[in-house]
Amino acid sequence: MSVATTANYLNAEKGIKSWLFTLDHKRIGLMYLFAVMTSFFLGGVFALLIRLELLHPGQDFFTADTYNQLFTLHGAVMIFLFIIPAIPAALGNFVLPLMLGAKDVAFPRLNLASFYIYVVGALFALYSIVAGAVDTGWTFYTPYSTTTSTSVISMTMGAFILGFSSIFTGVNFIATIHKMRAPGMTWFKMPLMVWALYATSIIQVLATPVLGITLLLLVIERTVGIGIFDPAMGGDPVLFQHFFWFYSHPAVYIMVLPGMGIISELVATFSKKKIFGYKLIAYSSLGIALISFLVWGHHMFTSGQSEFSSMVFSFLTFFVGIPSGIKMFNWLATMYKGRITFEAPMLYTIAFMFLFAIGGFTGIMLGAISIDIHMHDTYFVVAHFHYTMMGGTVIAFLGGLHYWWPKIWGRMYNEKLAKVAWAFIFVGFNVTFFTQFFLGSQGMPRRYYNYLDQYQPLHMYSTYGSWMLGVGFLIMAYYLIYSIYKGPKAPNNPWGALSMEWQTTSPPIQHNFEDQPVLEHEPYDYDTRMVVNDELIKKEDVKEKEDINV
Amino acid sequence: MDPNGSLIFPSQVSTIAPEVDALFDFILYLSIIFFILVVGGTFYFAWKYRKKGEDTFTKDLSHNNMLEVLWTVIPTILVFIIFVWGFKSYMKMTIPPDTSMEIKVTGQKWFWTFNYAEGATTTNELVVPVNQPVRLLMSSNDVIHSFYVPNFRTKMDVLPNRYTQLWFEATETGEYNLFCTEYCGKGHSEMIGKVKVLARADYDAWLAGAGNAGANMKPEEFGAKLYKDKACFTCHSIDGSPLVGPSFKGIFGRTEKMTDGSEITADENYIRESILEPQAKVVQGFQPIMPTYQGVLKDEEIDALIAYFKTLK
Amino acid sequence: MEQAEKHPSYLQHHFADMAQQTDAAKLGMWVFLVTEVLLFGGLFGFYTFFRAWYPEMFMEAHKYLDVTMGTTNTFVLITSSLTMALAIRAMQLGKKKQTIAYLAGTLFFAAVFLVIKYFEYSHKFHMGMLPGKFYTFEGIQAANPHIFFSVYFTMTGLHGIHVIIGMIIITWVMIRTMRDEFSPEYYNPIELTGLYWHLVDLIWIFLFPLLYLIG
Amino acid sequence: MEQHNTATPHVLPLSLYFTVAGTLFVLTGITVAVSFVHFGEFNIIVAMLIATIKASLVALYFMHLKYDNKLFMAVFLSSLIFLGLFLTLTMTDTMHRGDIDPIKEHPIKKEAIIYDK
Ligand code: HEA
Ligand code: HEA
Ligand code: HEC
Ligand code: CUA
Ligand SMILES: [Cu+2]
Repeated sequence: MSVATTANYLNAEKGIKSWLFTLDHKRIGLMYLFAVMTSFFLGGVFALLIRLELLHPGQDFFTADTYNQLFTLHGAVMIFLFIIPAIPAALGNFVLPLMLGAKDVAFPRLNLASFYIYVVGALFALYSIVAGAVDTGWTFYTPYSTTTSTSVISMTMGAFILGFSSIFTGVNFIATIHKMRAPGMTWFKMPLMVWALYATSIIQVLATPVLGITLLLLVIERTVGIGIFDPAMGGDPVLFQHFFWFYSHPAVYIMVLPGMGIISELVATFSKKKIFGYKLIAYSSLGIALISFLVWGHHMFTSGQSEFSSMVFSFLTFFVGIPSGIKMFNWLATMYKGRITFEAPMLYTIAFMFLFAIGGFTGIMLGAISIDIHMHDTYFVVAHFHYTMMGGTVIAFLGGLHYWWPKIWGRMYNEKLAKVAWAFIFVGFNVTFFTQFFLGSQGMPRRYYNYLDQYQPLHMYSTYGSWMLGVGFLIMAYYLIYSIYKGPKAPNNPWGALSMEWQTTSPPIQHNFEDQPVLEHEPYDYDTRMVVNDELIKKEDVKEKEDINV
Repeated sequence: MDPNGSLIFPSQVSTIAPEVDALFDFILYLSIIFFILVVGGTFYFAWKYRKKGEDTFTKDLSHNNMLEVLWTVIPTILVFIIFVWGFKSYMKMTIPPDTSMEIKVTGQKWFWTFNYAEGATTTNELVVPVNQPVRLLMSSNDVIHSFYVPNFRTKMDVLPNRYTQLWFEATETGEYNLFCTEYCGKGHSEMIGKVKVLARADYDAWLAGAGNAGANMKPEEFGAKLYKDKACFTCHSIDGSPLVGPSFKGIFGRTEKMTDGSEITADENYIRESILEPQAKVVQGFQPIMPTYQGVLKDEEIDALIAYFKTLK
Repeated sequence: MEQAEKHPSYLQHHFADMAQQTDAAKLGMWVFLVTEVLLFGGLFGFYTFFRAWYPEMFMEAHKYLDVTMGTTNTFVLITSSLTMALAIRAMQLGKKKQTIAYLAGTLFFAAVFLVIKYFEYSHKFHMGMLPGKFYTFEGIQAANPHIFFSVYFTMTGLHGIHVIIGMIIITWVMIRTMRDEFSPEYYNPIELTGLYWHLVDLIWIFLFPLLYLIG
Repeated sequence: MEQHNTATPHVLPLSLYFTVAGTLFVLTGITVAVSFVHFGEFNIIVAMLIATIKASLVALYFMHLKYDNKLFMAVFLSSLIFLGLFLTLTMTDTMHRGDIDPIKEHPIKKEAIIYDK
């Protein structure tokens, strides 16, 4: 599979066992990558089926029950199986120790365990498809979820188990970042991706247990009938929503923060410029993580929670916009007077700026209570969260995937096809979801398999867009898989980046670095450092040369 | 799309709608400005500073306090304005005026029932006078539903065992869509109705007639109307195909097996019981999920339904 | 692996020295304890909200919990915490026999705790004070007393599960101690087990007054 | 990197452990005793106060927080802070439902359906 004649982590040990029992963070990261990509395609197929049914009003391909199961599975697979582990557990696992100049994460065995816990959780979730599929929506609202006859328990148990996988990744990363940094790498010399993963881990650790207990109680409620959430039993269904969103709002930042970390890396690397406002970006990650715990009630403005509560939550919601804005402005400023090139990762960066801005602004609209009353549970919300999750996180994930692809496999992908796929995805995405803003504001409720005729044209365009997306992803799947086998050999540092993961070979050797690396320059010192053809050029050394000047 | 509405919103039919739309427009314009600034800036820089020749070192521009303060403070001020504005309209939406008339709303799988103080009861059709504040006192009989009228820009969840309220004042006569927007299972997308806004006089006339609707109809015709109006059709077909519930085709006089093993022939009493106490005897092969129509259907309405069933051979 | 010569066997290859390894492990454990606190936190939330909604019911229902047994169990659990701490201390001083004895003591007290809990539970079951829809007891007048027992059983139940898990881990480190795997230089697993066990104690310290003493 | 201070174990004197355990016993006794006296609302405050003192003793001495890396203390406290935030913010709802319209404060039917039989 691998190119290099020298030993690396891919060919150092052979055989299926050497993968299944590996403690190497790179291999575990790859296994995660395989798992989350499979989940993404599975979720994507569900999405295409949803869109297919919505092409025309009335019942076309699926019954109401099947449709309800489809969007539940789409949501649950995309959230729990794909997007939460996507960046931290797959890409993060691979690059974090490399970026820190460490040999591995702090607890390699826990790392492997969390992968297998993920697998077990995934099996539970998949089992629920066979055992009569779930139809509650990914939000599992009671009392519907406690009364429906579908296999809610296996899906909730699956999500519960997946939660532990996520917790262990978080624990592992926190310890790794605190204790495993290379000599010389102080907190403010870490790459911003590491800061982002750190903030993400904090959320994972603090929020996920509450989801765990919530789902556990849901299971107990269904089996034993303890009645805490069931109004017929003296319980309160709105309480369930508080518990659920206390996790699930911070969870959306579990999704997007690592994405923002990737963007910070990409924007500096492809602008060859020192990142602008390093500290502010680092702090804003922590800021977002903190504030994200205070705003969950904005999902419940119409739920019957107290008016006072709505006021508090609406107020707090807006403060997430500030650190997010800070990041966007800083990325923009980083590009200023840079030397920008347009390989696929940079294209994804630009797409991210475009799409996440729309997602973010519509988030602000939803945060204003009076507007949310109208928009809640319509396609406006659906469009908002696809712009943030797909347009933000998934796009950043794809950017990161292309960026580290040569490091992971030691092979280059086909840049031309990558640009074509990018174009399909970017255009297809906007066609699919921009239309949904209009659908939503016109009043089209979500989770409807059948709708009034007046919404038909927009739904149709949305469906066409989803096909474009499908084509884009097929092209991508093709050239990425092709490159693993036949791609040209990648240099150690194809993008001329300065962070530590590029200072080892592509693919990295088994324990990452020959010797313990020591931080010699900061990750974004593009004003004094430059890498050309794997060769580090220092400004001090080239002063005399005329063509390389400032 | 609503022909009277704008590209973005359906037409404004309540007193609160213009206010919601105004705030939306405000944020929309702000967003466009910031979008041009950030994303336009991205495109501009990407083009302007694209790599033009040899590799070079770049400038050390790593921060600028003035700028950083600016892009922290300005958005903070703006979101503060948005918050206050949004909250003010929200309070207006929340507190009904004292002059409101009250209608009791019940949501259940998968239809709406409206009970008027004057005694009228309607299903899936809310009839209100124009320019009159109306307060809806809502609750659900099973899971959570949500009452949503896009033209009014108003929405509220309907919870089991708890009251929630919602008020509006319609400003134009006409017929408007009413959706259930909280996912409630199989019939969620069918749980839609109409809000009919009538001129005062028409409303009074309607109210007077609503009490004895069907008075000048043949019982089986009235029954057929009730079959549609009271949403029986969401679960029962008349063509013999079983939906959520058994078909009404040939129901009268049919002999059926119950889940407890007994056999019952559907006569007047049994049908009446099935409607008022559906869980008492459950037909084999079906879930006991039919809602009770106790308080929704009057005696003569049930009689009409039975008359109608008799015609379904 | 490749530099095995200068690495003691218990130092994993990816750490530079013992201090780094121990500190990382402890940090990891503390972060994990945070997740435990929040897991229980959800249940404490239920307690809080429902108590605020039904104060009289809580007041009345809590009288049916056995304060004597609860108090005894508190003493038992504190004692087990003490023996756990002493086990670690003994290993710090290299006293293997003492360590084993103290760990055995901890296990013993944990078992006593569970036995007492068993009697409490079976008494409740017998009286029909079961959670949720199985509740049949008729002695409590205030509305919805079954909620109190739902809260009681989920909280003490989850705590009980933690006690059982703790016992399994303690048994495991005890076996490893017997196999001479630990020394004053390396006793990290015992220390982490201790942290976990103390947390189980800590949670009980809050459960006890909330459930038994103030209703 | 943070300074490492675990190279040699920090052995605490036996007497300290016994003092702490003794104090915990005494406090348990006090809290049980106090519960039989009725201070009304005050009872819960006293009980929680004592529980907090007990918990702090366990954490500081048995769990060595007092002597270990201060980072651990911060980590542990963060869990309590976030739990506090969760409870407080949820109570902005549960305690204020009737603020505008009292009819929304209570369930329609007080008793659960399991008592209907
Ligand atoms: C990655 C995921 C992600 C992200 C990042 C966000 C980000 C935000 N979201 Fe979103 N959201 C979801 C995923 C996400 N969301 C999901 C999944 C749901 C629905 C779940 C369901 O019901 O199934 C949802 C639903 C949702 C709702 C509830 C809607 C409803 O159901 O009624 C609300 C309401 O406030 C909201 C708000 C916000 C806000 C304010 C942000 C902010 O963080 C955005 C901040 C960013 C910006 C504002 C842009 C950049 C800023 C500038 C350029 C500065 C200038 C800005 C200003 C002047 C304002 N979101
Ligand atoms: C990470 C999160 C994520 C992602 C990436 C997506 C991606 C997509 N989503 Fe999804 N979505 C959610 C999370 C996500 N979604 C959630 C949480 C909900 C709410 C669920 C609920 O209400 O409970 C939701 C709901 C939701 C709805 C609303 C359903 C409803 O309310 O009735 C719709 C409708 O259009 C939709 C569409 C899509 C589409 C078209 C994509 C596309 O972007 C998908 C693109 C991917 C592919 C196209 C797959 C790859 C390509 C192939 C496999 C091609 C080969 C195959 C063939 C051609 C057959 N999603
Ligand atoms: C939510 C779905 C639903 C709605 C709405 C509904 N039903 Fe039913 N109904 C059922 C189900 C399911 C059954 C079969 C189980 C049972 O007997 O309870 C049933 C059974 C019946 C029966 C007995 C049928 C038989 O074959 O024995 C009658 C009569 C009936 N319904 C009348 C009505 C009438 C009249 C209405 C409207 C006014 C109505 N139902 C609305 C679900 C529904
Ligand atoms: Cu009722 Cu959806
Ligand atoms: Cu949110």
